Amino acid sequence: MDIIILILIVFFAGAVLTAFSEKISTLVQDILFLGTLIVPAILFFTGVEMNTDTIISFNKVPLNLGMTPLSYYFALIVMGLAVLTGVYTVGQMKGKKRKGYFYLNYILSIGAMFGILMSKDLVSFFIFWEIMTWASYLIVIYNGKNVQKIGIKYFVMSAIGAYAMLMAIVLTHSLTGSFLISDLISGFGSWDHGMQILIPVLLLVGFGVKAAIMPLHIWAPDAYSNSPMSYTAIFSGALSKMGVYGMVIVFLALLTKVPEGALIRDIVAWMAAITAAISTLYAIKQDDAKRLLAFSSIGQLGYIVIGVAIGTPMAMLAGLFLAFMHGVFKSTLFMVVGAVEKQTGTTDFTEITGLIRKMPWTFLAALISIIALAGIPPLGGFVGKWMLYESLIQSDHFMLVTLVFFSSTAAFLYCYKILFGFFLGQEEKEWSHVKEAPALMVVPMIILSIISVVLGTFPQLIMKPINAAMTFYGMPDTYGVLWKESMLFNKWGSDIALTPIMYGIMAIFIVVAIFLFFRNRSRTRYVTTKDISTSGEIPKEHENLTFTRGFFQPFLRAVEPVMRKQIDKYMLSFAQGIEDLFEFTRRIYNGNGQSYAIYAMIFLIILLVLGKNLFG
Amino acid sequence: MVGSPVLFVAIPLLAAFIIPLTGMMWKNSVRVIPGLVLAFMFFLSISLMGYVNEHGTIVEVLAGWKPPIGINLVFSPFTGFLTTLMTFLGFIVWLYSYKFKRNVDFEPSMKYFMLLMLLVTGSVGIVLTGDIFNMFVFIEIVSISGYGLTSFYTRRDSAEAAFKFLFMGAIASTFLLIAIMIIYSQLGTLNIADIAEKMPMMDHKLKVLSLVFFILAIGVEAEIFPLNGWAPDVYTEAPGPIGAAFAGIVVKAAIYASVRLVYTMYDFSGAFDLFIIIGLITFIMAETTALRQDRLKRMLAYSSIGQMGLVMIAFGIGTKEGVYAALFLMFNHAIIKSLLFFSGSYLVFNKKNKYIKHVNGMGKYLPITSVLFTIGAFAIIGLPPFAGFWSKLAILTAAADNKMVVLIAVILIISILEAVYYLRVVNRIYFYDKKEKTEPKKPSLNALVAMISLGVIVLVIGFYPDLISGILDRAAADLLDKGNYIKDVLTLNK
Amino acid sequence: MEKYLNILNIAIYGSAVLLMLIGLYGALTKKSLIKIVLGLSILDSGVHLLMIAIGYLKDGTAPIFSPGNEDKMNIMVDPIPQALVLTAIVIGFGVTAVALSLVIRLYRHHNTLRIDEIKKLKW
Amino acid sequence: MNYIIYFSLTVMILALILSAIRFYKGPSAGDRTLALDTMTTIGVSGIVLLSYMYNRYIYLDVALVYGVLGFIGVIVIARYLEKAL
Amino acid sequence: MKKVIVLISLGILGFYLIDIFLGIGFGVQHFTAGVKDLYLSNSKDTLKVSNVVTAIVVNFRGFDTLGEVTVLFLASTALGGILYKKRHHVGERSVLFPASRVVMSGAKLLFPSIVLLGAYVFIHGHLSPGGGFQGGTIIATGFLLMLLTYRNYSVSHNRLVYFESLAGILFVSIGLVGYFSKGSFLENVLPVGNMNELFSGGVIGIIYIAVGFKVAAELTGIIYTVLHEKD
Amino acid sequence: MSILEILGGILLVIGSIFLFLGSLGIYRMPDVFNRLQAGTKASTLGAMATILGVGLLAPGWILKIIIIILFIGYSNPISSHALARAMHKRKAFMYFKGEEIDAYKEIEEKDNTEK
Amino acid sequence: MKSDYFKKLSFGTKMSRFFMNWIFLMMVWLGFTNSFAPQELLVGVFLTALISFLGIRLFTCCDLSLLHPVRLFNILKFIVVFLIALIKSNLDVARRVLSPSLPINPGIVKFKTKLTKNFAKMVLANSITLTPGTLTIDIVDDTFYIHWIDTLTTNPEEAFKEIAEQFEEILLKIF
Ligand code: NA
Ligand code: NA
Repeated sequence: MDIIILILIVFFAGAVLTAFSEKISTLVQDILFLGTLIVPAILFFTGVEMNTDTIISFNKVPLNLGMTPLSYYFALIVMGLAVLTGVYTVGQMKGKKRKGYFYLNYILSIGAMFGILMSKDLVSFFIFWEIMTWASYLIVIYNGKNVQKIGIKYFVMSAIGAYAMLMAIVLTHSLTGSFLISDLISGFGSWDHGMQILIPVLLLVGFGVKAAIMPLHIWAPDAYSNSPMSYTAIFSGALSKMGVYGMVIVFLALLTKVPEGALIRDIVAWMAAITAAISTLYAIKQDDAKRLLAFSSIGQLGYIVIGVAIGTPMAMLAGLFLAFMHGVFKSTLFMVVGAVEKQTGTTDFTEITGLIRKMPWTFLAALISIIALAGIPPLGGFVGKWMLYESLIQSDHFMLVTLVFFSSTAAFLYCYKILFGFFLGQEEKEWSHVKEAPALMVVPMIILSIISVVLGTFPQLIMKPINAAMTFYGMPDTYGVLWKESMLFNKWGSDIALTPIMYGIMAIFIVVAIFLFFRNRSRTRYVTTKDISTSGEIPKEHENLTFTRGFFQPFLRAVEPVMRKQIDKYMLSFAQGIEDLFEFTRRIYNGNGQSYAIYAMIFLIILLVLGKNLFG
Repeated sequence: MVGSPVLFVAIPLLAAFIIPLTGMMWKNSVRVIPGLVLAFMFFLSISLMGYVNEHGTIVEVLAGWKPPIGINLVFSPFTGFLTTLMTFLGFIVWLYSYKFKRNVDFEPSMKYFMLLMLLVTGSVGIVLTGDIFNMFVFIEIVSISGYGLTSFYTRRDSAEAAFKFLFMGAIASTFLLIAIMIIYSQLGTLNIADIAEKMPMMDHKLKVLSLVFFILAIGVEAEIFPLNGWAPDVYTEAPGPIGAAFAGIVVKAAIYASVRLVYTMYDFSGAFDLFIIIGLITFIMAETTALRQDRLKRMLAYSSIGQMGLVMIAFGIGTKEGVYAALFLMFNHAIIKSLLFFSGSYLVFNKKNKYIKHVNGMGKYLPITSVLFTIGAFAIIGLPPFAGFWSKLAILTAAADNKMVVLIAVILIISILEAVYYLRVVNRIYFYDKKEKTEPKKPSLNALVAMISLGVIVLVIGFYPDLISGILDRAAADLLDKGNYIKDVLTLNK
Repeated sequence: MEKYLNILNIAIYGSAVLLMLIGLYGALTKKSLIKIVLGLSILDSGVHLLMIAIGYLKDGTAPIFSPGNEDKMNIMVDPIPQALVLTAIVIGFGVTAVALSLVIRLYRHHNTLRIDEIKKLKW
Repeated sequence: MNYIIYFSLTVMILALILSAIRFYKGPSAGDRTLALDTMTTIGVSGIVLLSYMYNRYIYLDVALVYGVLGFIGVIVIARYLEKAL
Repeated sequence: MKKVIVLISLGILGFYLIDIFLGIGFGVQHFTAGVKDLYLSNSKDTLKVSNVVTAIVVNFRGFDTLGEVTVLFLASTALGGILYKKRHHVGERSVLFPASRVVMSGAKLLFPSIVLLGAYVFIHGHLSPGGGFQGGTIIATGFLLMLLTYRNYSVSHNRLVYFESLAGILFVSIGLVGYFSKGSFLENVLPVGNMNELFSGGVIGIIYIAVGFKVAAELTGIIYTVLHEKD
Repeated sequence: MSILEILGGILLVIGSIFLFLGSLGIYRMPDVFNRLQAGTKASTLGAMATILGVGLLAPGWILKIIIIILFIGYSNPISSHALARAMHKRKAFMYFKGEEIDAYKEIEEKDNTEK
Repeated sequence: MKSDYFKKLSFGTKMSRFFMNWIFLMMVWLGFTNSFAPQELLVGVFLTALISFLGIRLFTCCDLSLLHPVRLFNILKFIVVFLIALIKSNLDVARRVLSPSLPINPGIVKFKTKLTKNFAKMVLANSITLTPGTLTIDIVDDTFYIHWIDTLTTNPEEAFKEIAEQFEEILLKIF
């Protein structure tokens, strides 16, 4: 049996078994769950070969499976994250209700993502895409809060995307007579002009939803923050990358063949940049770690999409690299939040302070991930961002680069907020009982942190697969070339010189951090928040005076005009308007049988009068 | 050949006449016999399907008179497919309602099962008959069974629903008769194949007007907008399984009739466009109305109407792919909508008004039923890998092949609404707290078996659509081959 | 034009169509359920008349080969519409009976016969 | 002989017209029923006469059945008028 | 408003209908190759049935008639279901409004003759303009007369069921006998006899007798149900 | 012309005239009861005579003709009576030349008190 | 009615009624078929026997004793009297209807009858209805209420003499 099918079978059978094993015992269930994630990963890393074709042909529409270099690259992200997050999940979900339901959908979405990546035709792509969607939907509504609003919003946006994609798929089929992606790519150049625009745009809408590009992003903040963090790690780290994956194909393989491609590129890039900027501002505003990270994710995805959309070799490289990095560090951060939530029961910055000594490993993971996120050298985020800036400058997108730089800088603010809100500051009696998260949760975080560090130092580890992916879709082989030609490295001469510098910076940083840590520890004076008095007023009992509240107020006031216009409010009121319209039209069914008969007569008259025209 | 198409009518009628007698001796027989008959019909249709696949269409002559003198029954890949579907569903509906609430009362339960059996028989008759007036008779059999079944619960507002149905049905049958008589006056025959052959001889104006009357008449049963005012009421007030029977059997028969008219009897190409227009309006109106429902069965009813609109659209596309898609949609709709009606009925079982909110939190109390409902909901909105996806893909592909871009867009946009209202229910099932004090009713074993078998079909077809795609292909080809139909009937390929 | 001047044409078809229209008018506008049902059966009668009229043959006789009439085949009116109308009448009767019983039920349930007061099921 | 038949038929039609006027004028339901009943009786006679005219014995059956149904119809209406239904 | 719409619609509809049917014309036959002549000649020569309408109703299009019988059966079944109530008791109303003694006695004498007339009509369905439906209706009106005049006269429900069922079974069975012995449902299996004799037309007479019984039983059942509705 | 035909013709004429007179009575009489009086007698005799006339003209049909005549003679008075009774119970308008003569009233009053 | 229905009938009575009914219906059948063809007779004999048998309790007015020659003679006599009255009555109607002044003096009178059998009362009532100027409105027990187009008297005995005496005499001999 083909290895890809085997993996899929393991996934889907495992999902069902895991769900049903709830009745047997929790331990069995957990083992099954992990096994279902680990076995496919092992199979994948050991057995799947590039460019093999597998056809599941028992369907009228045969499903073609196989791996391309691009999908291999994304599969690395998915499979890796799946295993690590899976371990974390077992820790986090311990003792929770409806584990079977959660595990089932978790595995199904991972399996579906794998399926998406392995799909060589649009139908199987779409099938797995939809399985991924509904499985993640079921997880988004898992905790039962605001189900109708958040869940439906997520699903509707997903459906808009999916159906746009489906429309593109059936149109493609009508044009090429085949569902194969390779036929789409090879036939694309010869289609009529309208279709050459329509189909990529439809596909981009489809992928844009998952990549949370404005204005298709409105589902993301709620969906990310509403799912259990162990899944949000996947959501943000892997699932959103499926959109990126699709976009890469569209931009690389399709839009290069039409003259309007450039315009579409710029539009998408601009939308992504605006997404990045605005969601960064929103992130800053949040007092809840989940929502903060959710907005942060949207912003980061914006960078990635900018890179992919601009589509020069450098930009594409930057986008794909950032995609990997983002998967690593953002998952870690969500895991951190999940760990904090598990141990304290909340994720509100204004309630939690000073966990640094209670949860040191978690803190360490958070610190490293934040450094990576903020794009501070020497970690991976820096490399990616640098390449992005450079590619934008090279391709004369100066306004874009300004915007990206602005939001990147602003990102420092929220990074600080996470670090400070949870871990720094004074320790509260309320949290004195808090302990470090269980090993099952900590270990994956640490492993991911290590990956962050390693990739900052050895980015070429993943540059190679990226290059393979890009050349597969017709880009020139630029492995190592871009690297060497970049301004950053030209300045210092070569990448060999870079490494010691990075290590040096890192070493200094660590030393300072340790120093500060121990110094703070010896000097810490324990007071409660109630001790703070403000301008002589005695605060009342219920007033929360933690200074993490209202962080960055002046800054937020400055950017307020930008943030007041909320797209999702417009969209919601639009949806409400539509529902009101339907509320009105359904009154045609007024309950009076006679009216119905009169409708029938009118219908008859219309047909009689128009009959000759209708039937020719 | 094992059996013959006439048994589809003869055996149920014989049973219907026997049941009152056996009921006097053995009360349970009034429930058992209809079940046996429905099962027999199902197996008969399967065995005939096997025969038809090998030897081609069966044309059964009645009373020894060859067409066009006598009435004939046509069991072809197309009609056979529909017959199989209907009889299967009929049996499942019977199975589901075997332990019916009113079974304590002998008389009502006898009437229920008898009417159900005849509803199926009538629908099968509509599909099999090769005679237009005979089709009228079967339509009336279906209608009257429908009136009786709708008004089954005397405490509900069922009489209101049944009256509306009857009102529309009576007007419809009037115009059906007029249409038939116009055709007869011009062609002197009632045999569909004969009519099809002679149709070019008919005056064009009369041709158009008779088709208009046909459309009005059959449109009522086919639930097209604006003739479907009765339908949501009937679905709401009839016993749950009957909603399934309507959606899965009766409407199918009506759609068959309209398709037979347009594909076989008449020779207008414009009629196909009319199909698309009517189907589209029906689809849009029904799905948007469904979005705003607060009663579960009513929502399912509008959804069902919408699906039928989609079927009409698919038939209107007119190509083989279109017909294939339409048949696939019909199959899926029959199975899935029945599943939804079945499981939905239990989710709101003991509630008076059957509001959607009554399903709140049922996931905990009725886990299997809830899962089945969820599977049904996912399938009907066309999520892969459930069965509904394949039919949706088929219709979209068929539309795309004809460059109907706007049509595709509209279908997909409306599908989003469909997804919304189904998910709202699913969300309520799993994530809301149950507020009502009344104990949810656990489905009886027979109901559970019926529901699960439907659920299994949904999943199996979802993963393995080839199971029926061959049958659908042959059926589509059969429908499109008008000349062959005429030849089969008039030269008696037996 | 000629067809409009033929008196017999107009008398027969006119009265049948008029009957239909009267029935329809009653069914569509009268408020009382009874009158609606009555309207429907008038509509039915109109159609039955139409059907019979279609089968009529000028100077035709009943299609019965009773003694002394065995050779009148070519002047016999068309028996098919008669057979059909027989079926249609019986079916119409069945429907009317069911309709009336529903009216009784509705009256029992709502205590009124006005159709515009019986619309609990709507929207 | 034909003249006699035509005469009879003409007189019957006149009688039918008079009854029809009564049917139209009423004023009570009883008057209308009575008019209808008389019309039935005339109708039965008319059908019998016509069956002789066309020399079709089988039409006598029609007359007989028509008479029976007319009679029962009147009884039904009478019972209805007594409010005994 | 509503009336205006209806009137306009009906006006247009009326125009179209008149136009259609005046075009068709009264007393003219448009088709040349219709089934009419086939029916007439086959009825006369093959079936030896005098009344061609009966030949059509019972034999050529006997399947329709089976459906029609079913419709009536359904109507009475549905009606019973619609008006079903749990308890049946004899009403007091009837006592208040006894029919006139004259009518009672008159009905009593007339009733057997009406039944006989009904039977005559359906037995001679193939010879005269009668038939099962007409005969059945006559018998049912006989019962109507009885039920109206004797309000506490009750028709045995079981007996109705027996008649109804047996007649229906007879009809279908004759059809099935045709199917099994001659290969075609409802095909005639008996000798056709001579034209215009009582015993002619093969199974047609038997079927029409069955239909007559069935219709009579069903209509009586319907009448009975409706009349006793208020009790 | 045979004697039967002559007799039949005469009966036809007489019968149809009586049918006409019956209808005229229905048309002219002032109240429903008097109309019934006129209608019953004249139309019954008229119908019987007409039909018998046909029977004489076509002697082969005589048995069936007799049945029809007997039926009319039997049923018409019954239906008239039933109608008269019903109309009286409904308190239909009753014409009196002078004072009211209505012996049947006592029964109806008794009925009313019983209710 | 009811009492009659539930009364235990002796076998003899049953048979007598049955045969009377059979004969009567057979005559009706002959009328319907208008034929003495053996097939028709055969079917008729069976059919009428069946109907007579089924209606043995209910639908019989009389038994075989009706066929006693004396009674038959009286029946014949009654028919003659009746026909004369009928013709008279029609002439009376004609006179009234045709005269422009419409000479009527209607009213409702009552009288008592000596007849006991319901059927006999019915025949009397019908006869009255068809004879000059009278119309039976109702029979309550043994009292007849008659609408009289030209009320000559309101006295029951006198009214009886005017209206019913000639029929009742014969009817008493028949039943
Ligand atoms: Na009279
Ligand atoms: Na009469």
